[in-house]
Amino acid sequence: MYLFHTDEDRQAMLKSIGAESVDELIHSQVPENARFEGTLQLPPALSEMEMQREVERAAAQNASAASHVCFMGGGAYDHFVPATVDAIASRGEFFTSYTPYQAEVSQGNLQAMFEYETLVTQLTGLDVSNASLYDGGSAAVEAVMMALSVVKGRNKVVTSAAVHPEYRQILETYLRGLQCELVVAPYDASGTSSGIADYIDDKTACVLIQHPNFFGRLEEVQQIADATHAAGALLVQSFDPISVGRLKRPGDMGADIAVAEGQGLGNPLNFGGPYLGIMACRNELVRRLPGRIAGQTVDRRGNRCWVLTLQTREQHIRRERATSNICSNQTLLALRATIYLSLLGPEGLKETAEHCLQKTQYMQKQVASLERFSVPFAGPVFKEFVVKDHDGSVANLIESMRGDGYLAGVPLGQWYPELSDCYLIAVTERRTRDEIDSYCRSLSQLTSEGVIAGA
Amino acid sequence: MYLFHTDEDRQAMLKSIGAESVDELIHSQVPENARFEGTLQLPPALSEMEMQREVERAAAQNASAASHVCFMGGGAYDHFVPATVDAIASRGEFFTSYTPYQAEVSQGNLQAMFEYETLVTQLTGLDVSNASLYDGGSAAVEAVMMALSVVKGRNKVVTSAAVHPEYRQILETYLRGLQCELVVAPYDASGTSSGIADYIDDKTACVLIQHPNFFGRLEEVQQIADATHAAGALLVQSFDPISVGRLKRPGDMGADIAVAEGQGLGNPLNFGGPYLGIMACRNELVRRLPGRIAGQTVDRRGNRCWVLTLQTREQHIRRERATSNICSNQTLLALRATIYLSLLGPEGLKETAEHCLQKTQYMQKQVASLERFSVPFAGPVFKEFVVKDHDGSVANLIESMRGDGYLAGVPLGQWYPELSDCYLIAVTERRTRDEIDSYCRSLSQLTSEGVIAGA
Amino acid sequence: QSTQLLFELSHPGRRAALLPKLDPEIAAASEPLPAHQTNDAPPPLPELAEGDVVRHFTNLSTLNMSVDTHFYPLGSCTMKYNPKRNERLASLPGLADVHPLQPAETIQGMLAILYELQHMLAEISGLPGVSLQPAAGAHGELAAMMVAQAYFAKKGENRPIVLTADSAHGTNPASAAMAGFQTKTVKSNADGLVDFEDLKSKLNDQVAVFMLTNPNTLGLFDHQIREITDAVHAAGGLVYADGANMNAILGISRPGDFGADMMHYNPHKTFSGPHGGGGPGAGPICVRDFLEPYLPSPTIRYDAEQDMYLLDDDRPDSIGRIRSFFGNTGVLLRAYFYIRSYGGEGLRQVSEDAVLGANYLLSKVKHILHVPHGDRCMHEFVASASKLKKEKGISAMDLAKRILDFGFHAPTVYFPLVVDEAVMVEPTETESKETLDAFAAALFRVTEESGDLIHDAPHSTRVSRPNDVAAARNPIMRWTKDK
Amino acid sequence: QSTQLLFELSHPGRRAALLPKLDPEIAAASEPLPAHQTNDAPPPLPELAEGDVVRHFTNLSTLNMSVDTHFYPLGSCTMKYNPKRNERLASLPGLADVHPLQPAETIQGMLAILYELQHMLAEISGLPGVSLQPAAGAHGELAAMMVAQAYFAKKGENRPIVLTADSAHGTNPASAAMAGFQTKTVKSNADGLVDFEDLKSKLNDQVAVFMLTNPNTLGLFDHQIREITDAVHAAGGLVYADGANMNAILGISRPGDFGADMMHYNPHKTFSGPHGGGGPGAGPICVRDFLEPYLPSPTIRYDAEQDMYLLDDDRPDSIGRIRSFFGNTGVLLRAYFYIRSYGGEGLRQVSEDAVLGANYLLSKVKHILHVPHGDRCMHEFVASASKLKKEKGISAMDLAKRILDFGFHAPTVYFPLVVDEAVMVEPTETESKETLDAFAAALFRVTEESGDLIHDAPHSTRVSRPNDVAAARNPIMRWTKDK
Repeated sequence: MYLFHTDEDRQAMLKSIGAESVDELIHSQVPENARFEGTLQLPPALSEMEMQREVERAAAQNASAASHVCFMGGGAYDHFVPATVDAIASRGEFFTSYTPYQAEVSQGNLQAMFEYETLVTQLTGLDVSNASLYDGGSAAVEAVMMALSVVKGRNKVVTSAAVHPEYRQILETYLRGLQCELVVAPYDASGTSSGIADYIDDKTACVLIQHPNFFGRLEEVQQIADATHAAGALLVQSFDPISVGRLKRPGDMGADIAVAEGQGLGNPLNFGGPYLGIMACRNELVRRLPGRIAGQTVDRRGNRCWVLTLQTREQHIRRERATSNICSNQTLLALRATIYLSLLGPEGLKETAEHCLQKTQYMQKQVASLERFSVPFAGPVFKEFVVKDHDGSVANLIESMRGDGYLAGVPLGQWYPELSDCYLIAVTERRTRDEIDSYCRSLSQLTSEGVIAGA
Repeated sequence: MYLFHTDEDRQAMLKSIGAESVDELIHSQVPENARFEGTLQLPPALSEMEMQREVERAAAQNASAASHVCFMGGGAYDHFVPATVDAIASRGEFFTSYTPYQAEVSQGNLQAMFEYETLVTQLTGLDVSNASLYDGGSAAVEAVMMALSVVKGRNKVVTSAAVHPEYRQILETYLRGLQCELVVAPYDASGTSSGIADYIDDKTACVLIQHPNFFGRLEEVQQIADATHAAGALLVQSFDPISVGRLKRPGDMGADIAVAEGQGLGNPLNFGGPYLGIMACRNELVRRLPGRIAGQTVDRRGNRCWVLTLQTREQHIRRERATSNICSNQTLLALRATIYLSLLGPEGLKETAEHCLQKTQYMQKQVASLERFSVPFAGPVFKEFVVKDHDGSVANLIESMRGDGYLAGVPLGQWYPELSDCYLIAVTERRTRDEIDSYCRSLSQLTSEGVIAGA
Repeated sequence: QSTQLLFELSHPGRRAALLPKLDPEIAAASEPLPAHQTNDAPPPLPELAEGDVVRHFTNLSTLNMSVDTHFYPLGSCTMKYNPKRNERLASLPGLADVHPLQPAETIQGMLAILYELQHMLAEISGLPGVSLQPAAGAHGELAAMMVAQAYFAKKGENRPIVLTADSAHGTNPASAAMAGFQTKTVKSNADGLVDFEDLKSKLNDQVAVFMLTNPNTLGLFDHQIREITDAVHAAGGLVYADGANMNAILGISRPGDFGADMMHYNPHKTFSGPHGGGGPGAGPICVRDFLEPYLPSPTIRYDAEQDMYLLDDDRPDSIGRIRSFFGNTGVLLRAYFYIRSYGGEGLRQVSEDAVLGANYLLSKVKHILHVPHGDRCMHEFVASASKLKKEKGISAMDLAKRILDFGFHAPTVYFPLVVDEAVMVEPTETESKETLDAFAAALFRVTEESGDLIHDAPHSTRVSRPNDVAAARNPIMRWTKDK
Repeated sequence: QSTQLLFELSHPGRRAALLPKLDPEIAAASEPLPAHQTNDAPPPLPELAEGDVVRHFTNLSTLNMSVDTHFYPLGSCTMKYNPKRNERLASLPGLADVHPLQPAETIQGMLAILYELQHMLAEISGLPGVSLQPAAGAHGELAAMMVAQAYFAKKGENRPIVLTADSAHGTNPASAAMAGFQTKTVKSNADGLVDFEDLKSKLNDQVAVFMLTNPNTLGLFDHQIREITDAVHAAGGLVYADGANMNAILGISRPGDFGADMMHYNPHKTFSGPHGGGGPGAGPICVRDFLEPYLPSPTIRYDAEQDMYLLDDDRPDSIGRIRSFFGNTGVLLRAYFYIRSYGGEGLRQVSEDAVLGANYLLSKVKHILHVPHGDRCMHEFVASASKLKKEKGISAMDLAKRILDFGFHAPTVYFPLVVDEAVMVEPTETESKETLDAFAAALFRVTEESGDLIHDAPHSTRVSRPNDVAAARNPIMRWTKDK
């Protein structure tokens, strides 16, 4: 336990207070009819040694990207996390401080936030960034909410079936209580959103797309942006922050707001969280930007320094009229992303993107060459692609491949009934040729029940 | 790689130097007949990602106290290391600083050294401690060397066969070049050094014992100290720093110099190093104490502060007349021990010792109750005991037990031919009753070839 | 050390991370992307060596105060000691490297922990339905408001209004608004508690939820809490309890028992998840049984037949998904480790010591500053600098700035809004009596100091008071070459 | 924050680490120890809470300068960047949790790495016999002197003398003395190199070893190194090379090639093992083939028949064991990771950049301070403040203290002894040109400052200059209640 007071301390403190007992203190506040008189029924206290043992045992029951070769993606990726990220972000001064309400003793966090925001503008090609949101999915939804509040008098949101299905689910949840219409444009035969323009009209406040999309396919963002803007709406693009090492940035293709899941930038998979919601927008939209923002100013001695700024947008000032309800954000993950991007630099980011791109293409070709499998969506992909199994169940395949040491991919049937014989393979820079080749050998030995022959 | 200079930098620097090339710089210094003109034949450079993979693979080939339940001791123990120790000792300011030559910017290290030294005096019951030596073995030998230099005109060193055999080997190595006689008193039927007094005479400069000894048995230190002092010699006691949670301290039983292996105080097993050599002595001996010492003083403003002190003992001042040749020591491990002891406090140390003591006794009884095994040395033990296998080879037993998930113990035959059917079992506070009972069940199922029946 | 920005340290051509060479056969398989999709150059990130990065951020960190380095009595934020063991445990590869879309049968260890955490949170709150999904306290509030909406929609009741207390965190009204509710404010009475008459006057069949914080942001436990919750229920509404102050009542009082129907936890506060410079937090919510069907999906259930833990998203009345993947697992795991470290009796001791520490500090501070709401509190209290301001021109902000010079983080100031020149102090249970004494002594010294010394404070920090107004008027939100 | 000692923070009854309750059946099996063996109370260690411990040491750490935070041009110590990746790798459970007495078949991964490291060190030094056992550079020197002794003993030669250079580290004569040798000093000539005539006059059949450092502690590579080593060999002696300065010559010159028979490495310097506030280091030694049999035991060999790596201690001519267990494995692993990160060409680039950086800084510093030994150097150089001292009363110590105020660690001062008011600067290859420029500029500013400002320096540190004399005269080496 982490307590400080001995019984002697407690007595001394009670004496100073002028109370007989802690119970007296509590009873003076908590009325009898609100007291809990029992003992909480929780497992008994564990020493560190016992807990280490117990948690290690539970952890050992999980498969993971550490125990298996991970080809799973779908919005969370097994990118390499340099040791430097852990070493620095774990420093107590970062780890155990809070929101920089007292700027004078929070310059470390504030400067790192300012650096993060600048890096995000560099990644997105947009003007301003906030200091982070919860995750890629809620960032996408916050962007839509932001667009709805900016584009007055419109209540229609258009998105694509090739946007992350969970992001669309969150959007549905958020929009349910509001008077808004959500339209989902289907993906086309090549797995892209080429037909989305047909759904955009003069009631449309914003269009939400993902590029590279959920199937790993590249969208024609500039065309969609043109159609969106022509209709007087705003374009929100969810993007992959690694992809812009090679691909054009959202701001360069006409997106008004860019959002992303920043997990891949130096953050572990962590079974889905905490993750990092990235958001950037054009200058004109800044006063509608949700979340914390660090800005530059000078102190009384004229030194450059950093503060939380534009706080009048925020809930603690503006209450129900705030741009969002966000209080805590993901500063620590933003810090990790900042360290990660500092280590990579432009060339490192480019090479990482190149690895993802080329290894994915290589693997796609290998898999497509197997008789039993095909690649249903033709055309360029980045880091992810869809495989169709013509024979057997995807769940069995995944299970069997796990026996061979792989987290084989993400089945698509849970979100796309029409793709129930398909799954998504992600190939990050961590995957080696040997791992890819071995995976394909295992695939080629699958029987129709999914079991690996001879295994 | 960790380099900073780009080719442009290099050119700019060369220009400032007034050299054409780095080769020119080198050639101006290194004569042609001393140049290496080839390329070092080393494996090619690895990126962090590649090295992580490769080293993980090598590490996975080792059994360890992480993969197996560890009952091995013999001078290195699987004690629990609280997470706090790692978290703090890994801070860059501790990790990447050096010997505090500039006291003003090294107060963190100096104060921690001073705290360590104080803790060591508290553990030993002696007056002064240095800031660490290499390990328990070389500390024991340095203590003997120190005694030889203090007790003038004597050149005999008496030790016991129940002292760690490797420590005795080091002693032999160190004494070989000097004009000294080393006498090893045998252990008695109960595995202690009861007869050592017979070997102490007026030529004896010092006596080196270990308590608890290598077999885990308790020595009669006070009696040995009396005999040693009666002969005008000094007593060096190697002790277990955990043991003094329950056992009397060296200084309380008459030892003049105490040494210990400090690995168990918050340091990982690390296949034998770096470890922590602990040494403390009586006040009168301080000017012969080897190694760095931090002392208290005041700065010019009168503030209490810390410095390296008594440096005139040291090699960089005294050169060939120094008390030792030590330059780098084990500050980081001493820091870890300091953090560890701060976390334990007196009660924590006592409880840890109690766990070792009681679990060892419990296990000793369990093993002794098995028909095939016996405990050759009767009497109290701390944390370790000797088991005799009446049937079968110890090496086979160890191997078979490994198959059941145990690092079963340390065979004694390598040092004690007469004990080739014996091995040493260590039981730290980490071992649970369940682990002990399961171990004994596995033992009871051993066949005479060592293989576990039915396994 | 310098406070140059990363971008100013950048040096063309310098590199830290290197990647392996691409296998030639892989490169050979690669086809060029359409030119209009690719950039001409990668984003203009800074170019640094690894040593640059380490030194830069290591030095930056030392410009922060933090729990690891300083007493941090930031009211309402529960800046307690963050156990290092929890970091080590949460980093175990079998936890940290689990992909969020892995099939349930591959993550039984993970799900077992989270399932057990659901039970623990239910037990501590007295509310049986649990969703671990919300990513932060405010996110939990939002989710709960959506639950209320779904509940009333299902019941066919139109209740567009949410009441919030005037002493509440700004997140309460903001979350209600985001869920589509109109908000109305309930006043505090002279004792700093809910003005029951005002509440009753606003309760009607339009009101869906009354959001309250108990103990409230003044650190006071509402004496009439049962009467309040009964009144809300009588009007057909639901009670939402903001869990920000749970550190005061673990094992002492349960929101479910005093009439709350829904609540969130802030595990980074109550259960010691590190605050990380602003986050991540998490915002698990607990609700009464009849609200359980509306909780976000997925939840974790145990299937006895298969003897397996499952992620359950087949919940037709659920409001649906409110974030991607499962939740802020890393933060939740730390909460689990924390609860396991204490057990039931230990958790009550946590709150008792938190209450004791706050009352002890209050007993000292009340001789220094006016404390408007009596001399008893729960885990925190709110003093007022308004007398000091009137008499000596020293504001709560001045006090906050000057206390930094004494090696203490400042209390929260200007919150809650119901106290003039508020100074909100939360010492937590993980600070010694010696530290509380030293803080009170420093506070006393500050109030005795000259105005000049204080107005210019802090004096010992790297930067003095920043010009916030200039920052907001002409916002500079990213580095550019010429600034 | 305070600089109270742990002992002053101690509070009776406070606790951090707790142990599990002992199983009652275990306790029942326990018999009491003899009363004269047990203490009445455990040692009087300080009593602290976990939060105390964390805050205390975290704050203590910030009182240090370090490579992670500051430029640290401490000559002769090679304070280069310590890669974080090496820490992560060395902490892998399959490495860090290996018991030193495990049978060889259970640690093949570990032994394979160490065996490969033996080969790497042999390749880099040009000396084929390797012992990884010594725990530090000085320990390696001692081991090598014992090897020399064993070698000559086996040959039946009585050679009681070891020659050391006057510019050598103090460890050289101290190590030779510990091995039982008499030491004699060889002078430096006006160029700072070995005075060949003096050496020759001292070489005879009594001399076992000449210990030299090349490049030497002035950062100079001896032009006559081959002549020197030939002369020693001609006199029947051995040449020992102190490896402290290997960072200058990786892939550029090999001690084995220029005539050294034995050498040690300082992996914590050359191969970036972190310095840890003073250690741990390691001191692996390499020797010529005819000395290999005398190396300490065990060494690692590969047994082709069994296809296994083995710890070999069946080596009858070995000097025996010089420390417990295998060696400072944790430090050696980091050296291995470091070498693997660079490869052969990379290592040469390391030394080239180290030499380039030192010469660049020399080209700036020589306009500020007198540099007695020319305007070329290897990886470090030694300037002299003697003119400054004569003219302005500013000593090397004053310079060192004042430079701290500029955010730089000081160079080594007063070493080597052959230079008056020596200022020994080693920038290493992991510092940018910008940093070297800033350091030179600061040094220049210091030399222009008033004496008073400098004599009282440092001004910006927590403590000013400590009274060393008082510390040594009346040594206080532990805390006691009344001090």
